[in-house]
Amino acid sequence: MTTTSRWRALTHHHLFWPVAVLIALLLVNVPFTPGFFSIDMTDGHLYGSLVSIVLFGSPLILVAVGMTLVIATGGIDLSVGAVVAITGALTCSYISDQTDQNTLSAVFLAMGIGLVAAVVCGLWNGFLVARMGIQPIIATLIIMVAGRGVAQLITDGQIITVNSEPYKLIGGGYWLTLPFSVFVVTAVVAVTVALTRRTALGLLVESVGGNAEASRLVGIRSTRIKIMVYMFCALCAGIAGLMISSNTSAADGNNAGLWIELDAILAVVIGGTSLAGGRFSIGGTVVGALVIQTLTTTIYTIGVPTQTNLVFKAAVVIVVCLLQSPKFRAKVFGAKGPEGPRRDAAPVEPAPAADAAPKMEVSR
Amino acid sequence: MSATAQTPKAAPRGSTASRARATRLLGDRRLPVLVTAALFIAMYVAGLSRYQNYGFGEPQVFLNLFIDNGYLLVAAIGATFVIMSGGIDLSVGSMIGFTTMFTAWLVERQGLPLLLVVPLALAVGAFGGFLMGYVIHNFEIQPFIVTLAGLFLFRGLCLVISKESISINDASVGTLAQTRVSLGVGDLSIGAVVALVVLAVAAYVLHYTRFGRRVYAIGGNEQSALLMGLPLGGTKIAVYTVSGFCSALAGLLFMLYIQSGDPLHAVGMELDAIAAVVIGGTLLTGGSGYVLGTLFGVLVLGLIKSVITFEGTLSSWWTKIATGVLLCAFILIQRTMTSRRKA
Amino acid sequence: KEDGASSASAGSGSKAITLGFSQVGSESGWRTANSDSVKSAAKEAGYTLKFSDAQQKQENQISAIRNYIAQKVDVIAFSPVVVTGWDAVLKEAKAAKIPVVLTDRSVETSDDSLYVTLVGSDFTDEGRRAAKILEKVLEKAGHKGAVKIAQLEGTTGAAPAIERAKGFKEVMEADHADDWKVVVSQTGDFTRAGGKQVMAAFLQSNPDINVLFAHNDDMAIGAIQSIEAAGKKPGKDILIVSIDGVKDGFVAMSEGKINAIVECNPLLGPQLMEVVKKVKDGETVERWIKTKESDFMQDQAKDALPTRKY
Amino acid sequence: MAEPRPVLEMTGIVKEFPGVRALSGVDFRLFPGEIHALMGENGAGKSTLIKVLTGVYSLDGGTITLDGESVRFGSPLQAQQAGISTVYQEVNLCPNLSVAENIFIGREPTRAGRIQWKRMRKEAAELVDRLGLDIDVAAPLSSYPLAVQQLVAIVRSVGTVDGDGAGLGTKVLVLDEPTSSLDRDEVLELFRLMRQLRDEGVAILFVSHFLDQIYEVCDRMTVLRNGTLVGEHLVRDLDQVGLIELMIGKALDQLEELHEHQMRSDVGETLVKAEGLGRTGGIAPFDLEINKGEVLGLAGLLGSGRTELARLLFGADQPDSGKVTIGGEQVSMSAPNDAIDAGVAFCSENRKSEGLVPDLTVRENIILALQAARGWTRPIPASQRDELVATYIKALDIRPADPEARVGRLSGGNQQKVLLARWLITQPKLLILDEPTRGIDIGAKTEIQKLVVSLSEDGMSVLYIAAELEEVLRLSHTIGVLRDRRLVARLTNGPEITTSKILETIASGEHQ
Ligand SMILES: Nc1ncnc2c1ncn2[C@@H]1O[C@H](COP(=O)(O)OP(=O)(O)OP(=O)(O)O)[C@@H](O)[C@H]1O
Ligand SMILES: Nc1ncnc2c1ncn2[C@@H]1O[C@H](COP(=O)(O)OP(=O)(O)OP(=O)(O)O)[C@@H](O)[C@H]1O
Ligand SMILES: [Mg+2]
Ligand SMILES: [Mg+2]
Repeated sequence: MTTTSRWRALTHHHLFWPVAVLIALLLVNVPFTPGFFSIDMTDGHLYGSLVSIVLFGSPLILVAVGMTLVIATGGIDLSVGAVVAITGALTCSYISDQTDQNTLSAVFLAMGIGLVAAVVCGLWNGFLVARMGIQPIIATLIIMVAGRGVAQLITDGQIITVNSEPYKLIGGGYWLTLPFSVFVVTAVVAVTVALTRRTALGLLVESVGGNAEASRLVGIRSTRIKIMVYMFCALCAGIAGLMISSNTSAADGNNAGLWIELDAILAVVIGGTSLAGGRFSIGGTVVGALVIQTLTTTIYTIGVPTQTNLVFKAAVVIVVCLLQSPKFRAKVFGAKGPEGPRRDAAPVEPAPAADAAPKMEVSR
Repeated sequence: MSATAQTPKAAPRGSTASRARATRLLGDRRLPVLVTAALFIAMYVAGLSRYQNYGFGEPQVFLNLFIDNGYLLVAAIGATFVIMSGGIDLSVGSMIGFTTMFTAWLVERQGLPLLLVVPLALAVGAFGGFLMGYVIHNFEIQPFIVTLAGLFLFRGLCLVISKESISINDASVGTLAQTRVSLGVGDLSIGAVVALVVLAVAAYVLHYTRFGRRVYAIGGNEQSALLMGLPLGGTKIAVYTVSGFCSALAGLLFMLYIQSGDPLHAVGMELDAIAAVVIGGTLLTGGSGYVLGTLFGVLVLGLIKSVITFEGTLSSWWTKIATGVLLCAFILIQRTMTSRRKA
Repeated sequence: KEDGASSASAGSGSKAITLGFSQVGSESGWRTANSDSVKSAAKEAGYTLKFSDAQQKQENQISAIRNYIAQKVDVIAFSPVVVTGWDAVLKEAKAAKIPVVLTDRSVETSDDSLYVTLVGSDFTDEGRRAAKILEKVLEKAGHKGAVKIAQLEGTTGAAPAIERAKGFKEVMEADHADDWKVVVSQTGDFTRAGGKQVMAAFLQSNPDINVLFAHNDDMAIGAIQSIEAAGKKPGKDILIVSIDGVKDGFVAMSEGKINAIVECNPLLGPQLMEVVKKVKDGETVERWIKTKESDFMQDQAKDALPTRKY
Repeated sequence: MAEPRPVLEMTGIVKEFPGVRALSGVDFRLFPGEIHALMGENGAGKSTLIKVLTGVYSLDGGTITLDGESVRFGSPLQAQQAGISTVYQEVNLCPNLSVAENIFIGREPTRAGRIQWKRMRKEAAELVDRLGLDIDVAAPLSSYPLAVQQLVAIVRSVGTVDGDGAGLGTKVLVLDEPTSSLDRDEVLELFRLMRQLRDEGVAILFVSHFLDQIYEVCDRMTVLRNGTLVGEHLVRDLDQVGLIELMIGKALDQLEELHEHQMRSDVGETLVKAEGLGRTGGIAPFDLEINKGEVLGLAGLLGSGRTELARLLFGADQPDSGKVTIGGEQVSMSAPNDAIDAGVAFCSENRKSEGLVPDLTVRENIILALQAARGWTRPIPASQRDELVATYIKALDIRPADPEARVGRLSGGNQQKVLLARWLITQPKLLILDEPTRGIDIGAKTEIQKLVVSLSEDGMSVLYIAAELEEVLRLSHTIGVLRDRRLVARLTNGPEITTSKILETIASGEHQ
């Protein structure tokens, strides 16, 4: 294979542009923070900017991974932020009621309670969307509004602080010198990939999102699948909620996970999944979430004045999206984008490289 | 090849017309709007019986729904256009906030006359919408993302103008804000009147102009609309321009309503607008719905708010929970009432 | 029918005062403590309290106030979400002859008669007090040389964030123009998570920071965790001053991790009820009734801790 | 016919898709006042040529000359404005709008910018009437079956040509497989219209896989094979055999025709029994029995309820009355799953909206039904799956023979084959085929019909619906006749049954 064709294949990979943007963003930091890429050993764990990006980005990755599946079915879940808050609130309020907050069993029980609550929220969302046929934005808006109220009800509007070493581990602790959250995220992503690509779930989800009526007529039990997916999404949000509250050892019913749904959706889209449903890419979502977290960190480190944070963020989002758009690339760089019908097939052509997307199915 | 014999015509379909009428009634697209309207009235009556001793029954309380939600109505009408065309606009809230800030800054800090600032603000809003539409159409980027960038951008620009809120002391703004149009039983503010006019214009545009029908067509099936030779790009861009314009107008009404510009005004209002549109029976997938439904959607949201204020004893989180529960109850009832029809 | 309405409310208690109170929201523990204080004080005083939460939206607050006017409450009190834009609704209240009391912060109006009084503190002053107390902290720590300050701001655009920063800057520019410098300043959204994340980034880009000024305790608490993760000692390597005085802040201070806290007291319920009574009875009250607040240094933390209620 | 200057001339047209060269240097010309057939197998490039012409796809090479002027359209709108009116292969209308609006959108009658709804409905009703259609033009398009939608699309494009002054000066009318779901009556009506337009000087480009139709109306034809031009001929110069040979590129003898009728030889035991099954607004309650290994064909005019009947048997719509037993057990029929579990498969006539998932690959689309039946926890082992897919791609000659190709990118006929493969793979007891040969070229059509015969010989029952009566007649053991959404007769196939006999039955509507 010639180098040019290899290069072509590379640029046509569906992760090429998200990864390129991620790298570019990381590089932007270097002039401002010379030691940006350095990683030291501090107090027996790794320490450095890259480590904090992963550490602080973990909850977002989790939420976005769950969101990816929901979006693949053609839905959307606005309630994840509220679920984050509820889970954290329940777990922390249970732990803080214990006399000995360090007992493992109590911590596990607390986390169990929190996650069950999250899954119940997901079940409710799934029920409304799949069973009642309510439009996802509205169905999940209900928990988005009421859920935060519930979280505040649980915490009594206060921040609940816990002093539990084992609980602190999930979101703020280190294991084998790495942030423990890295392991959690890896595990969840691995489980998700296995669940969707080693079983037929991924195919069925994409089918439901790609053409709901056709899926019904081939006998896919889309109600069940949708409910499952919303439950899974809520579970991911729940784990993220544990992480966020564990990270600061406190549950903040008011602010935990505020607006995380928008960042998660953004991550999913940057990762190349179309909001219209259908094809999805978990790998893309992980990269997308890292892009957003890096962007946040960059804003903090390069000294953007607070009032221009959002303008900066908007600019980056626009640039990322434009770069991902084959039409834009064709117009600006004159390169011939992956040729396709101008508007053929699916109503919304899942952006760019989807054509050349490597198949993520079970087989090679 | 079939026999060349002339095939017999199907016997006159006697029942066709009546059957078609029956299915039309059941599958009527107006049904969701009617249901929303009916539920709104039911809710209002329920409120009446519960809070009648607190003055809920006064006509002015009803009119206040329009006064207090006029700006939301205008924003939601813009959102209706976008949603009807199968898109979505998340920049509404930011655009409103930006407009309040922009006008306040121009009027108060730069001393420009209101007469100049108002068209300027509307033009800026429309232009913002135009830009988003342009990007969405020409680079084929999903509207959700483009308008999300718009959300960040306009909110950011608010803060760039000033981090602090700017109060508007301009006399003409004050007069405008306090002008009331009397209706006999009560009165309406300028904002409410403007909103109702916008509603009427929008209804006319959507139902009696080619542009309006194109919006429906695109929402029904974008690909087909293109193949049918409709100006897809122009319409899409126009729709976002309309939304931008409506958001800016809503921003002006909002500014009249609270006479100040603040960088944190109208945070999250896009969700209110979208919720109002959807509650009003418009499908987020586009192509189906009525702008009149949006009015009822807005009124329902407003009524939920008033009911909660009248209840008056709810603590902060119960307010949120109650809002969610009322919303949920409403949607579920609406859904069961409209889902009688078969696909 | 109007008679019916008014007689009904009159009948229900000609003595009990009906107070309409519109709260900003429930965005923080501070705010919740504030709401609780108002509610319990109203109960104690035997008032009928109409409480509403504006969820940080001015329009909600305005419509709440309109509703109170329609309900003909005796007194309206509210903590304004923003300073500007109240003229119209306050004029309506005035026209309906319902007195208005502000709590927590003031508003800008064209006409001073639109509200009777303000019960609350002053954010700008808190900023100033924070700067003053930082002087003491530096002195106590025996700090020499340049003071490189990292500032954790509140939510961008929110009044406490703007005014606290303003007050702090005022003192800094007046008294310490050459030795103090705010090297980084970024918003932490008043949250622990925000404080932690932003501080982690600060420590990377400006490892030589030696003072942290946080606009509230929660951000300081988050930042402390980042400082510790970076292997530094909060309260020693980096001196910390914050505002609010929530319980967890005092806990951190008693552990030596925060050097000083400027109190911003949310418990103004009882004061408010007194004022409401006076206003209802037509007595004259001061234009600005300041809440009782103090500043705490590390050595006072242990003693003050048990008294913290929220 | 004298040969004036061609109104449309396309030379050296090249169109490439990633991995596929759909058109390589095709020349095509169209004269005013002729009906010109564009012929070729599935995937030959017919639709692509049309879409390149009307600006749906961008051109990779070649020139287009319209009326002597070089043109290149950026969008269908521009093509339309330049006088090219098109009906695309898949019905491309807006299902949410009313029939009248679908006909008029973009050129609604207005007065002072205000749409005149009354006038529009009236004119639409007249236009629809001219094609012999009796439908409510105010009803949403989605309430009509595909065939009606296809007619509406034709009315729309034709409406631009004639009709009162609203005609936009159409010079070229392009019809890509407009007749795929139409029955004889509608086809004749369409042809009458086409001839009329031709005589008015309009140039018509017509695509169809029905050779008879080509020979009936066309004057000239251009044949494509694999994206290349094979030749341009006057219809009268080339006989059917010659044409087919040109299209497939080999001698015809490999393409044997199925001629004899299927006779009902052995009567298997009853497989499916429907009693009083019906749905208001859909189809009147009917009784039906299908035996094991039997092919039951449905005959009826457009909109007679064939599709409705099939959907009820499959549980795609919920019946209001009646019950269904399959293999002796009663099936609840509340959702397609129940029917599928009982061994029923349903290949919908509307492959675009009810069949395929365009974003998924050929392989994924093929295994979808099987996978759905197995549930998500039991994926089909990769090797087994690939083998199955490869077998069916080969058996049905799906082109390109790439299991990784996205289905949305396949030509219409090949999409239809994918849909068929999906259900064949599940080896159902009863296979419902609703217009399975829609849009399929003549070679593949024969293959599919052979397949049906062999399946039934292997014991599978088939419910067969086709627009072409001959097809039904040729394949079925038994023929159910529908009229006005009522099953009116049930005929056992035999030598005495002819198309005219069936048509008579339909006309008399006598009850069984
Ligand atoms: N959007 C596309 N992307 C990639 N390949 C395409 C696309 N559209 C068509 N093709 C390919 O181009 C070739 C020609 O397809 P086309 O639709 O023109 O065939 P056709 O002659 O109309 O066939 P049919 O009779 O089945 O409708 C096919 O191989 C098809 O797979
Ligand atoms: N000419 C017509 N007039 C009125 N209604 C019609 C007509 N043609 C079809 N319909 C519609 O036909 C539907 C039932 O048709 P169905 O799809 O079962 O017919 P079909 O025999 O399968 O026809 P097709 O050949 O179109 O598939 C009804 O919903 C009815 O509205
Ligand atoms: Mg074709
Ligand atoms: Mg049919």
